[in-house]
Amino acid sequence: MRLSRRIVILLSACLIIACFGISRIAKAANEPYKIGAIFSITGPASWLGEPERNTAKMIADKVNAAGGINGHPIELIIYDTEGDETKSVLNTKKLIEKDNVLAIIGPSRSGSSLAIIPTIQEAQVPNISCAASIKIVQPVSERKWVFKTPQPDSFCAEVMFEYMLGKGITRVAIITISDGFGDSGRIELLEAAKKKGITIVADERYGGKDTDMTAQLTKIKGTDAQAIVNWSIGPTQVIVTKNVHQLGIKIPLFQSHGFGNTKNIEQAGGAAEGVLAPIGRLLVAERLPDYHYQKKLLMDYKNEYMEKFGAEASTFGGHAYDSMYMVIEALKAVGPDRAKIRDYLENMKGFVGTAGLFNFSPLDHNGLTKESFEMLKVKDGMFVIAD
Amino acid sequence: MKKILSAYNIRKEFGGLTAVDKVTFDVYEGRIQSLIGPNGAGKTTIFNLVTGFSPLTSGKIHFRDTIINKKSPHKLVHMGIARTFQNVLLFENMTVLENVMVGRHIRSRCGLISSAFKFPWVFREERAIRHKAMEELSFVGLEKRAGEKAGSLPFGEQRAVEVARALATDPVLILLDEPAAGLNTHETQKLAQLIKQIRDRGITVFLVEHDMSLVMDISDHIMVLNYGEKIAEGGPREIQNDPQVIGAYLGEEI
Amino acid sequence: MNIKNIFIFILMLAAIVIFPLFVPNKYYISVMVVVGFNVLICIGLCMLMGYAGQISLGHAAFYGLGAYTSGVLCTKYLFNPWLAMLCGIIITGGVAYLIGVPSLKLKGHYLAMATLGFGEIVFIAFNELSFLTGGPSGMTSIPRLSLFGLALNTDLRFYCFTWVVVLVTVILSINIVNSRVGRALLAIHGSERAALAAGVNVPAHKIQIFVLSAIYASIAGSMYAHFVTFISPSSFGFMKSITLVTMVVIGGMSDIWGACIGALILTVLPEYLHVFHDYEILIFGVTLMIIMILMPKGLFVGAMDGIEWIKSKIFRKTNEKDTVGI
Amino acid sequence: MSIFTKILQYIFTGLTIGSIFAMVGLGFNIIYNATDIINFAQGEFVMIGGMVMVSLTKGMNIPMIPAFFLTIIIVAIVGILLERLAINPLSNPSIITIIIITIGASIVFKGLAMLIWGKDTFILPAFTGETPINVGGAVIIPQSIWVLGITLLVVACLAVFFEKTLLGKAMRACATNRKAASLMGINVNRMVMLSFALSAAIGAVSGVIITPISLMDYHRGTMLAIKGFAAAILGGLGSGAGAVIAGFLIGIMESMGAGFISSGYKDAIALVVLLLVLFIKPTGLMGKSELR
Repeated sequence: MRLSRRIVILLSACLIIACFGISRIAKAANEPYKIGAIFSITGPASWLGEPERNTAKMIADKVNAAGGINGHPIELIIYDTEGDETKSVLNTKKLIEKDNVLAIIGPSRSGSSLAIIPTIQEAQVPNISCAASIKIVQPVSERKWVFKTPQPDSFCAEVMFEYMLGKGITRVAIITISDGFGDSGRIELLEAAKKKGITIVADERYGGKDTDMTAQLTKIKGTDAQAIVNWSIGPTQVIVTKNVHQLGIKIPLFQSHGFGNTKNIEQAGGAAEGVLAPIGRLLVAERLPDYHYQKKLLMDYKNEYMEKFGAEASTFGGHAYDSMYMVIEALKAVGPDRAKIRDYLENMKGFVGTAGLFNFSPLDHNGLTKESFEMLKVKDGMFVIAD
Repeated sequence: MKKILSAYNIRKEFGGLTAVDKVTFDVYEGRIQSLIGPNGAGKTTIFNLVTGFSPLTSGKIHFRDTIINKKSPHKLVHMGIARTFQNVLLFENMTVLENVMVGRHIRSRCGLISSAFKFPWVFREERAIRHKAMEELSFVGLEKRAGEKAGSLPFGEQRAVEVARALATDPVLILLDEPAAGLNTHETQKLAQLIKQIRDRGITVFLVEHDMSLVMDISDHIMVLNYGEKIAEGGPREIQNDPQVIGAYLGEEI
Repeated sequence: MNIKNIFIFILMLAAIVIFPLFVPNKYYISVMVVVGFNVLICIGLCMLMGYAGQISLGHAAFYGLGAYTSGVLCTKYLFNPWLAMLCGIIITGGVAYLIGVPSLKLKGHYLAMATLGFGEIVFIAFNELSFLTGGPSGMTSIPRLSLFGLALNTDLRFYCFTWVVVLVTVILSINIVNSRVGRALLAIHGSERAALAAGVNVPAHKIQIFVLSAIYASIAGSMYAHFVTFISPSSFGFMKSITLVTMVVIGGMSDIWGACIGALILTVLPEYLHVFHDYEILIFGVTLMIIMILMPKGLFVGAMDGIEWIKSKIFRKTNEKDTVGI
Repeated sequence: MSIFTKILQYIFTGLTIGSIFAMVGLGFNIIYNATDIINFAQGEFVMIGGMVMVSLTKGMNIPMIPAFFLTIIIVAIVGILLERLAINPLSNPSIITIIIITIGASIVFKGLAMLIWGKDTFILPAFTGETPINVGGAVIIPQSIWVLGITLLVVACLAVFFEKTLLGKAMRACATNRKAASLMGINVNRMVMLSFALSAAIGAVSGVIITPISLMDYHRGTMLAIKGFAAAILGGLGSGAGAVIAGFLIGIMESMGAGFISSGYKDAIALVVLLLVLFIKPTGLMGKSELR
């Protein structure tokens, strides 16, 4: 009786596993160019990895459908880091040693990105990170093989404070998430504040799985702050936004560039009204003038993504978009050679991407300027360019 | 005769309920001394107090010349007090021999580090432990069962293993908590033999038992407990004729 | 060591020597290095859980303490890595002692919660003490180890180093569990009251093995820090503790070899589950549950029982007792 | 802002988050009482509750109230399935085996939720608007009142159920002595199944009421399980009242800790208190001693 039930469970499990196994059929191709990617597709930062993976896949399919790079199809190999550093390092090694890829894009998170740098440097494989922290590409002397596409946190902090100064705001409360992203943001905020002459009157933190930040915000409410800056990615941004609204805090709320997803506005409901955030132009592509150098590219990406996945594109996917096309361009120019790809990337100038205009140099492996950010404001449930 | 254990005015409360109330008694060396009384009289509680398994509320217990009120059980074993349990507590996942070998723990010294590196004296000590454990097993007549899992033995033999384990600690005083419970007549007879043999080895036996014929048969001295208080004390004959004891046991067979 | 242990040990030794010769690419060497770390922790955890019967849902904290002590001392105070590793052992052992003394008085689920809570507190400390630990972004450029002037800078060298450590640990641990101390631990697992009555100093032995298992985890942590050269708190959180316990239980916690096999399987399994993409988590969970339902004592013990069962079928021994876990 | 207002605000916040810890802790206790099992998938019931409610109201446009009850039924069925497929086949499992199995179950639920609902975060509209209510300078949002009220209602219903109804008494009998209960003609097997259904249902209720405040994604369950477990242990296993009080206590300690000491260490503060309580009283605030 007991035995038979256990056998049934065992058999059904085997069946499930077998079904999945069969559905995988390998396809052979003519000298493909192998590009590796590691994103945090599952786990606590899956909202980053998901659009990144989708975008990378979409581009690979598109290029392959158009005949590949100089006739060579792209073979895109994607691994999931689950947001975990050990897995990131192992997956990087796997891409380099097992799959023998020409370049690696990702990971999604700053922590993972920093973790894989020693491996990347040692194996000498070009890597274009999709994570924010500026530490990933600095100092360049120790980051010879590492590039990154997202705007650095320091720009975000500076753009924010410059905007505030323009509005006469000098006393600011900051509230950050305690993970790699928030931590890096917090450091940049404190530094930029010093540089720009802004006083930080409160410095609060919260955990990535917290469901209520009222306590921290109550503390902030008791200060004489003229503005609040929240620095996080994911659902916590929405909760902070709602809590600020609920507590009846009237001073403006600034969010980091992690706010770059229209879903956030939708979920925060009315509370998001008036929220300010420096973000890449992807979210306001429709409202850019036609002559803007990014307009066509952004609109194309947005429409394609919507068509293929039925969801709004986010700036995170955009980082993967930029990384992919950079590698593709390099491959087109110099062919399958890791060192040559790196050299090509380092000297790439005037590359138009979703984040802005990239001008790499041996001293700058990010290549963006503050211009790549636009201060956006939520108005009537949409992002508009703030005045 | 020398006192080996003496309790003075010991008292135990469990959340306001008095289980043992101001009991004073002595156990003399080289005897079989029994503690009897109706169910719930506080016999096992006294055993737990003596062996350090539960702390006294008040009073004093001397073992030879030392006050042992606050000593932990393993220290008392080291001093020479061993015990068995009413409902037999064996390490069922270990073999019979291993069970008895655990009893040698307190008389051996090899620690974590010497065990890990298997220094030569570890082998020597281990051999001695095994030898002594086998001796105790044959003493209780179970040398043939040494390799079997303790949990698979019949109940009577499990009890014997427990006694062997207690003996392996080299005790001077052994406390047996209802050793005859659950045994048949034949087994009880063997047990009586065994207890006498233990005494003949020079080990004092302190016994809690319900089987009156066994108690009367082997005891040198008997103490009677009722509702946590000592009501009588003396040789088997005296006790059998004590009106207070008969009163306490009214309804129960003596 | 008895014949079974010697046999399995030789098998393991052979596998470790042969593996790098036939491995298709270097990547699998680094996977095996990580397997080595997990095996190391799981051996300690197995002695704690399987032998002494004490649960711990906070062992990732000890792993992290080892890693962070090495990381901090080597990068901030420029210690020699070996000295830092030793400091890690001392600090972790000390912390384990301090938390173990009150915690190990607790039983069952209460002990589980206490260790879980301790693990979380340490995890929060890693995040918050950013002046030391670099906070949530972690710390980079931890130096590599070198042994007798030979830098352990390739995966293969680190592989050899790791597995030598593991093999030595295995021998020591098997000696321990088959000794007077191991017997005492099993006794505690069986019945604490009976162990006390037999003269076993129960609290001291529990603490001792708790500290020892913490030290194993600390060594693994230090090695991890020097291998990956980057550490951040997220590698040492609650989920890591759970994974470690799962490894030990799935492998079979009543045997050191079970813990080793559990660590191997649960580290390597995700590599293969990868082909299932988004179904990976689901299949992983289902696999866990099925193993536990079918073989509650774990794979190794289950397999051993299976071998016994087959033997008894072949030789038609008189005792027809059903020893199989199913 | 006066210190009084601040304290009041922290208490409101603490009670709101504490309600959920209390509910999860209560769920732990119901199963524990009937079976001696700690079900680490308890947090997943909350997550599934929230997600199912989102699907029913937003995807299928079912009105709030019927959707609410439908959600409870669906999640209760999930609970029954868990018990029948994973717990029932075991004979005499150890604590640790059960912990691994229920953790395995929580991984499975997480994986399924990811496949069904994707990786996005979802939200439900508040039951009665979002306009905050001002109390002595502090604000409380209507949804918090709902959360608190429903938590207390659930506690009251459970108390009545266990004290007054035959079924509840039978379940309690199982808790005290399984063998005796089965000798009395109580179907222990069915009681165990019922306890899973009941605690899953409570999980579903908390999922539905908390989603408008804290949002919900497939990844949320683990943390809730840890906090709920902490509440159950702090209160003392087996004591429903203990779990509820402990849940509120943890919530308030967290919000006070974040407000007055350090927001980074707020979880640590609650945990340190928990550890200290255990070290002084090894069976929690209101617990009886645990067998084993």
